[in-house]
Amino acid sequence: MKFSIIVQAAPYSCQSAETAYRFAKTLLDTGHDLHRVFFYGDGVHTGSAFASPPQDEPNIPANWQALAADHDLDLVVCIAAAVRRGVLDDTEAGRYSKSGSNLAAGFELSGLGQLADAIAQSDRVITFGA
Amino acid sequence: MKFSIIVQAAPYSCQSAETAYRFAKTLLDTGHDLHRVFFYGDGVHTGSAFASPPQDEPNIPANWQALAADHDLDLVVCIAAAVRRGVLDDTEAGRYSKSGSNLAAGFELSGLGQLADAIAQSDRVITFGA
Amino acid sequence: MSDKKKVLIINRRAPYGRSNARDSLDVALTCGVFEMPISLLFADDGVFQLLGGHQAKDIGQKNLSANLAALPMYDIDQLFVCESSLNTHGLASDQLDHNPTVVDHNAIQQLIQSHDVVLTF
Amino acid sequence: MSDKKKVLIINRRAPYGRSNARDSLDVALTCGVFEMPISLLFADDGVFQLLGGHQAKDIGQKNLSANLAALPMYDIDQLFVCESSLNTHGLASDQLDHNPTVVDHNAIQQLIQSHDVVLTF
Amino acid sequence: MALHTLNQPPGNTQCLERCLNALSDGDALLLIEDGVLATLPAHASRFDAIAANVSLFALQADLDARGLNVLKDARFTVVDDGGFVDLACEQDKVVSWY
Amino acid sequence: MALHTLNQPPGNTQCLERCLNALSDGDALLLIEDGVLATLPAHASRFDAIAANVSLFALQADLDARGLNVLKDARFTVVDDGGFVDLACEQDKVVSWY
Repeated sequence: MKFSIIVQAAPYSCQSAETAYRFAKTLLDTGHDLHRVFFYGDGVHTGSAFASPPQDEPNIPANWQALAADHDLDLVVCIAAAVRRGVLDDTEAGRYSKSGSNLAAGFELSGLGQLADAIAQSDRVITFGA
Repeated sequence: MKFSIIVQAAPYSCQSAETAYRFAKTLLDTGHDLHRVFFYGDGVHTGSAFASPPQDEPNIPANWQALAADHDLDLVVCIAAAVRRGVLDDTEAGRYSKSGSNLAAGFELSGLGQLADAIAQSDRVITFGA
Repeated sequence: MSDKKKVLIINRRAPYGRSNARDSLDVALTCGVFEMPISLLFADDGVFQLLGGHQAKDIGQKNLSANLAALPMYDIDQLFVCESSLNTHGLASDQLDHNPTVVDHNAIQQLIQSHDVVLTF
Repeated sequence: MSDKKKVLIINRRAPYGRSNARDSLDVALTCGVFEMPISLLFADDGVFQLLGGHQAKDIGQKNLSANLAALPMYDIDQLFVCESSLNTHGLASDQLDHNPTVVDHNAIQQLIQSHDVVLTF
Repeated sequence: MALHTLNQPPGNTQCLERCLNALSDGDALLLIEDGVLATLPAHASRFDAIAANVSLFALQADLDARGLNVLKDARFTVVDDGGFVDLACEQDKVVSWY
Repeated sequence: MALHTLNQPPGNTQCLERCLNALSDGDALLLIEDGVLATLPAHASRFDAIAANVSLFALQADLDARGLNVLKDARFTVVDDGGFVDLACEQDKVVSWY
């Protein structure tokens, strides 16, 4: 079955961020498809390459990256939510004249149209809220 | 009267982040002292130099920077909360081998001891929560 | 878009205190651009999103009601409001903007069952 | 530290779902290091922070109760729990770790009045 | 038919009541995260008004984390993460209450 | 004596009740952000049990934002941001309910 997942929760503040990752990993492990993960609201911080949790705690951005590499996932970070919260790719960093970018590899910034498309293309859409 | 402020709310997600700024500006405008602002939990995102809100919306990190410049404020971002959430100064970026840093000028990373000190030194401590 | 899924968006949060209301509206308008059939249900503290007379400038935000006024331009006209939530807050439907249809718990169950995708904010 | 302010920390959130419980404990332990007198009140869903038998490994977190066990090392032994919150959840004080003192609403008002600084999580 | 997930503790009365009032015949309710605190017998009466053929579930890892496995009410069926995915497949849609 | 601030809407019953039960004689309560929704007359009875000499306030900018200036119950005194700072000074401490 083809799923899409919406993540609205910030890692380290809300358990939903971790639950969403576990749900994604489980559905992939059991043979389902994951069309897209759409990070919205504070969920955009999941795409931060600068997140540096202690060694003995889960690294949620790195976990998503590893899962994406194994399963060729589409990890979309809402561009409007991300830019105002300080999650930038190289293009946006240039547009706003910032010293660098911090979007982690494996994630991409895009618009809400990607969420509308995920709704249209998926058998199930599940939200992990904050 | 000498205040300290604890900010736990993320800008753009929680109104508290904006209320905290307004409270700080008002107390300074009316002749009180602001000993320290301590950003904790998701409040650490207030210290992001990469935040790029639309032109017609308040830029909360920039507003704090301007207030700090006018009043020589002590804006402390909790280092443990910040590092795991991807808010890094140059030192921490080096420690974790990241490509750059994103702590905005005028903010500094430090430990919870700065909060304990703020409690000890201030006449009033007020929390803006999420 | 391969498919015109019917989408129900449930708005349960008060406006301004958190960004949920605005985030929800952005999703609704985007789905409207893609011509997906959208219904909006306002319940719990979300009914305050429809109350008139907002003046949010002093808290550094834009009036939500102005944005809601854009819904008809995207052919989004299926607005519902929960009767028991109005009663809880002592509000009458004629105090609300945008002419929502008042619905009870049974009708809300039907809304959920009759849409293909349900999003909550 | 110029002054030994008495600090009351009120814990109202369930453990694990949000980071409030852990954030609060980190503040308490830090104040303990600075030898500030600390009291902790657990109320509402916060009473679950004291329930025994946590096994949080599978949700990628550390057991909060283990961290709470560090409190006595910092001479933090003033722990209180709200009686009405226990009743709401059908919990008895002997199901809780760390031997909190059970308090009613009047005693909670007194705790707030008798401390110099009150923090809430 | 829908799978409803609830991640709010029972102290968030408004969210729990909203979720319970939204349940239709044949739906499933899965308590996750702080939502599993509502499995305590003290909260059992809140679930009395829902339709008889609504199935009630609670997520294993969240019960374990909070020490509730031995305390929970018997009418909740415990599922692991695979069971969560299965429930989402069995029902037509997922409604998240948070 | 304490200034209590409450930023949660009345639908967060647990937070509102906790705050109201914590009020002592001479305290002040200031509703801010979504907390100002509790100034509606429909919620007036919730405030009946508090001590007679607890003062009730609501923040101007938040009432304006939500269109509540004309609807609010008369027992709430409206204060601006300067009034918020003044209240924090007049009371011994500030307790934030959120």
